[in-house]
Amino acid sequence: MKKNVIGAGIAILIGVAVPLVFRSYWLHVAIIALYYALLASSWTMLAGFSGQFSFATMALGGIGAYTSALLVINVQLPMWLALICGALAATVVGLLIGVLVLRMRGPYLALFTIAFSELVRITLNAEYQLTRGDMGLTVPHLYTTVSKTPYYYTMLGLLVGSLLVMWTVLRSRYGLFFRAIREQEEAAAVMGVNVVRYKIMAFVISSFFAGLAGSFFAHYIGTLTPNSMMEIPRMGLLIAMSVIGGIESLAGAVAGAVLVEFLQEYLRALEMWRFVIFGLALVLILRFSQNGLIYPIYQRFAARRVEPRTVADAEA
Amino acid sequence: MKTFLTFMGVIGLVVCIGGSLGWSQDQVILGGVAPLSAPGAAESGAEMKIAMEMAVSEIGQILGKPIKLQVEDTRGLPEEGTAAMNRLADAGAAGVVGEFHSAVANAEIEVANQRKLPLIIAEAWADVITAKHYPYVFRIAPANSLFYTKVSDWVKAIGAQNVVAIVENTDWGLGIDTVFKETLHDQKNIDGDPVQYTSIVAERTVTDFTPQLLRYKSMSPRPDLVMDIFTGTGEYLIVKQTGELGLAPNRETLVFAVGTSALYPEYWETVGKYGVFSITKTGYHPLLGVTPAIKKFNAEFEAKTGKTPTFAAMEAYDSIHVLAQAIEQAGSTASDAIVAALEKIKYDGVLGTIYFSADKKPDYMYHQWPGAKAVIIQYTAEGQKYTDAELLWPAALMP
Amino acid sequence: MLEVAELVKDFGGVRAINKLSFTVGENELLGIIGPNGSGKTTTINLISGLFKPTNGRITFRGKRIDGLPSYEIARRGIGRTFQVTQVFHRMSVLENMMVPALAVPHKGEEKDQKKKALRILGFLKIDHLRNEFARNLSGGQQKLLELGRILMLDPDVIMLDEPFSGVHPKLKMNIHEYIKEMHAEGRTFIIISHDLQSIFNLSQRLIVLNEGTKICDGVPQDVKDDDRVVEAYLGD
Amino acid sequence: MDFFVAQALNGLIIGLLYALIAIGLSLIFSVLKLVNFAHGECCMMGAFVSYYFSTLFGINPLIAVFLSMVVVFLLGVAMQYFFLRPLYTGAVERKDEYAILITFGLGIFFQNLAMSLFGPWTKKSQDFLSGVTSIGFLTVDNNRLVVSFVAIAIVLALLLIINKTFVGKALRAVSQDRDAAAIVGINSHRINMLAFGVGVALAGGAGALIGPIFLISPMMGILPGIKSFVIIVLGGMGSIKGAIIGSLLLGEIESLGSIYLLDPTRGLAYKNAFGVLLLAIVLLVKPTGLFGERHVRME
Repeated sequence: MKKNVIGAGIAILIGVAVPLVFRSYWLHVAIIALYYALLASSWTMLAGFSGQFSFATMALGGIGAYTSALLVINVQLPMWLALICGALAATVVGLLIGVLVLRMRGPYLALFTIAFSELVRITLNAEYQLTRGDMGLTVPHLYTTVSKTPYYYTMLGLLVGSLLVMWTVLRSRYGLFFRAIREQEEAAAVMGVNVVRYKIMAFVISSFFAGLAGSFFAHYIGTLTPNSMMEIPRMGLLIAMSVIGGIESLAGAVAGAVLVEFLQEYLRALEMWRFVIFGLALVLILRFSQNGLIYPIYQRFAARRVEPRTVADAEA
Repeated sequence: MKTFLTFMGVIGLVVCIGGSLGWSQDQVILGGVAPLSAPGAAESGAEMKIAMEMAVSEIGQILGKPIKLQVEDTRGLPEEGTAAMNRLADAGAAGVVGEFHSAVANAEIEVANQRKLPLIIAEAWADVITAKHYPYVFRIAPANSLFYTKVSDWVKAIGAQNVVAIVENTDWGLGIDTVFKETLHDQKNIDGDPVQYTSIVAERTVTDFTPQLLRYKSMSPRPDLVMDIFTGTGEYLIVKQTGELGLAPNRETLVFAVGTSALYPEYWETVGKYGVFSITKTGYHPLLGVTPAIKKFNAEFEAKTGKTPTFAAMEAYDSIHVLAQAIEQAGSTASDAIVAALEKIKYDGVLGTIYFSADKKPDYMYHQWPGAKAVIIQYTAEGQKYTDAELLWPAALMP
Repeated sequence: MLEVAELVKDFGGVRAINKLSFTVGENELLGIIGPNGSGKTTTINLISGLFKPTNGRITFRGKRIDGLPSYEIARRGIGRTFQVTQVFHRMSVLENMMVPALAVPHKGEEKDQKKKALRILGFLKIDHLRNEFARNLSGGQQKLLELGRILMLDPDVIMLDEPFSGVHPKLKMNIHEYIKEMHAEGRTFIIISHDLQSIFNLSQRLIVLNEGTKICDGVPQDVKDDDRVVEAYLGD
Repeated sequence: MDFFVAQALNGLIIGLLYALIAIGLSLIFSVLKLVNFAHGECCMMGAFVSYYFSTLFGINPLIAVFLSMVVVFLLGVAMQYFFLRPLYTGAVERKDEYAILITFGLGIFFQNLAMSLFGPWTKKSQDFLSGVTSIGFLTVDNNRLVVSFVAIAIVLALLLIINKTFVGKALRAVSQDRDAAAIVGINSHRINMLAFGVGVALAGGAGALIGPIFLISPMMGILPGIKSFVIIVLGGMGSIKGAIIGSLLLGEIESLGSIYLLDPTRGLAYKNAFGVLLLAIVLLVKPTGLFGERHVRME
């Protein structure tokens, strides 16, 4: 517990120091990495902790991005207000999806959310008079400065704040219910847990953060297209990040996102082959190390300090 | 605790390596942007990249320093374009040339303007690119309005009355659609009859156009001309499905593949016999005159790739030369000096004598090369190279 | 206190439960037996709200509970276990215990609940495992955990689905003791089991189901001698 | 009227192609109780394999279709052996989650692999039969006709195998009750492998058949994949009959809907969204689909 706090503190310190070391383009990569870190941790909270495998995270991010961008462009809403509206729009859509499909089990949610992502992508493309579709919507930037440093700190702040909220939720009784539902939905129900309510709650919270990430991204990157933001392969990359990091840990998701995003930049020379590597890493990790690559390493070292008490000992 | 530190440390280290990658100052970096992978038009991007490399190896040195050409893949996506431009700016590029997709170019000019990085757009036609009047943005490719008003003239000149179109929802596609709506619809053709122009907009990933083509087929009178305002796979599919449905090309109806993809060998591989008598456009054709510069470029390009270059390659090639000459004339790699030099430049390239207009009317004319040509051609045999296709317009050039 | 009346459940044309009626009195220890597929587990699933009945009524303390969601039924004081033990695998034993404690509103302070959980774990003699992941427990220990988890609900009615299957004989005796002890505290039990010896020993009253219908209802001795019961089991 | 018939015919042909893909997905679901999220990519693999068979080795394109089905079958068997078999041997926890993620991950892997191996360019497989057939006002491309007949033949053959042969009985037995099937001596691992192989081979065959009609590229699998998801939910998970009817229905809805439901421009733009909307409605009104019985969960 205390260790975690110190660890998180040091991680934040490293995060704060990044702009001192990095030049503009690498700072851009760092910002994008933090953006994915937020998306990945929101997905991890949903999939890893509450066991709901949604493929709509990128689409919800996209909804946040477009809502915020269009509000600023068409209604001249103040940037910060639009940012919140974007996140809220994703939340409302997340709530609707929740009400519509969360009563179902197994692969239904996955099937529905894949289809939903496509629906969002197609709609944003088709309504090009409003969204400019594939042509790219030019979005006003959050800050007037060319420097990336303020964006970096904003994104870092958003990420740290969001992680704190998610962490608090997961530490609370709600987190306990999320995990109980993930483990055994029926058992949780007969133990008095209102399964539908908490499933929807997890979905809604996760959607909010996905939307928040998306709206920030819109005002940072300045150009949005539905195809590149929410195509299915992009969702695949996001899942690869979470899985590589460790699907049951927020810190793992963040580490996975940062690692994959930076690797993707280093391995540019490999062109498309780097995505083959990530794809391969994804399936092999799923197959042989379900808890991801990064988190178990951390856990293995951390576990040394826990007093040895196994079932075998206990029964002796 | 210690482990968490190590763990964060490793990640931090990985991240830091990237931050400290340096560059050497005793060279001139020229940037290139082109779609080299899907969903971009990778055929054109590859061609442009080769042409840029050819130009760089010819020039050898600028201001007595070696040239480093850095070509970035934009994948046909605006965000990737933005990222590519930022990477080039960070790498210290003196200027950037290239781009094929209007939507990507549209994102790139924002970065060019923000980071004061001279950008010569080689092959993106949307009016808006030069219409924003950004001081750092120049263009060699014709603007949509420059060329498609002439296509409208042709349509009227052949006496067409019913023109239908399937349009891709990009700046490029919709820009052409707008030009046709303004200069074709409800206008009188050569016989004095009003022209009717109908268009359907579609997204780039659509593969079955049959229902819409069937609707066109059931129109009365039958359409005279099907405009296929798509690039890439969609362009091929529309020509193919138009043929399969017996809609065009035939005596009553012609099909006009507007996108550049119709100039590549893949066109024939995919549309087969339905491509015979199909119409397309090109910025270069032997009947426009084969100068020694063109002959030399074509020969070198063919020797290198075994393929006939299209005008996208020529534009990319000329763009590098124009940029290099501007840097020489400016005497430095300072961006404002380069822009000033570009505004005064006269360069005899493969495509003609390139210079940039300072007019702001019509608005797309600013920093635009007004001399860009394009012609309408028609294939007459299956598998024909575009250089062997017949010239349809401008009529004056017909032999 | 629990009344089941004219209960019917269909699964896509197949009638699993056919007009089943019975009542369970305060502090009764009722056993339900019957051959495979006779509808025992379905009955429990209907009472605990996991299935919605096609027809019929279930009343608990005079109030209809059929159609209510499972969690609501649990909060009103009906707990159950599963035929295949369903503990929350990747959660510690203590966390397993805390789920019902925190899920039901107005249960009191978290600290007191934790104390209570430890007390129950002590009663079941598995408190030394409180920080283990539930998946690391043996099958028998998981049965005990499931039992303990129900006690956190403070239920008036406890429904046990096959509490003795796959359990070590020694542990089985322990479970017998626990059930008797809890029964002595005033709780009502409904037990389903294939282990006829155990159930004849424990129950005060037995219901026999066959093909979704009640064929016998009475004290264990009577049931044992009933021809229909013998026939149902032999015909299986 | 003519116009309507032409549209309906087009929808029927498209529907038959959908059926080929969706039946495979449904078969896999009914036996293995999992949704193969890499199904569209198996379709894409089939298309590329038959393309290279017919262009590099000059094999007749129709034969190449069957060869590609064999290759994709083997690929499916390998996928099932390395990645899915652990689900049934108890080596993997959280089966539902694993099944979703691993198949989705394999799909992403295949997409990127194809992009790297084959390049992003659009290719066209050789025509089965070039030219068009005209009957009165109807003009249909011969490729589409051939493909329809081949699709019908494959579907009928599959139905025959499932209903009449021992293998079919074994498949059905495992799909109904894995444990009971094991008791009567059916090796359920082998049946899993067979069902998965055949399921993806059908998708591969569909991809190979699409080749000359809609052209092939590494990303071509995404849309057919999503459509087959829509279809199996629409028809009822695991129901072969439901998959066939759902496919024909979706083909018609897309073809007629894009013409009659919306103005022409929107019609084309939203064509790929019709299926998804249909899915949402079905989930709301009858979550088990047209012919499905109840929700199935692994474990």
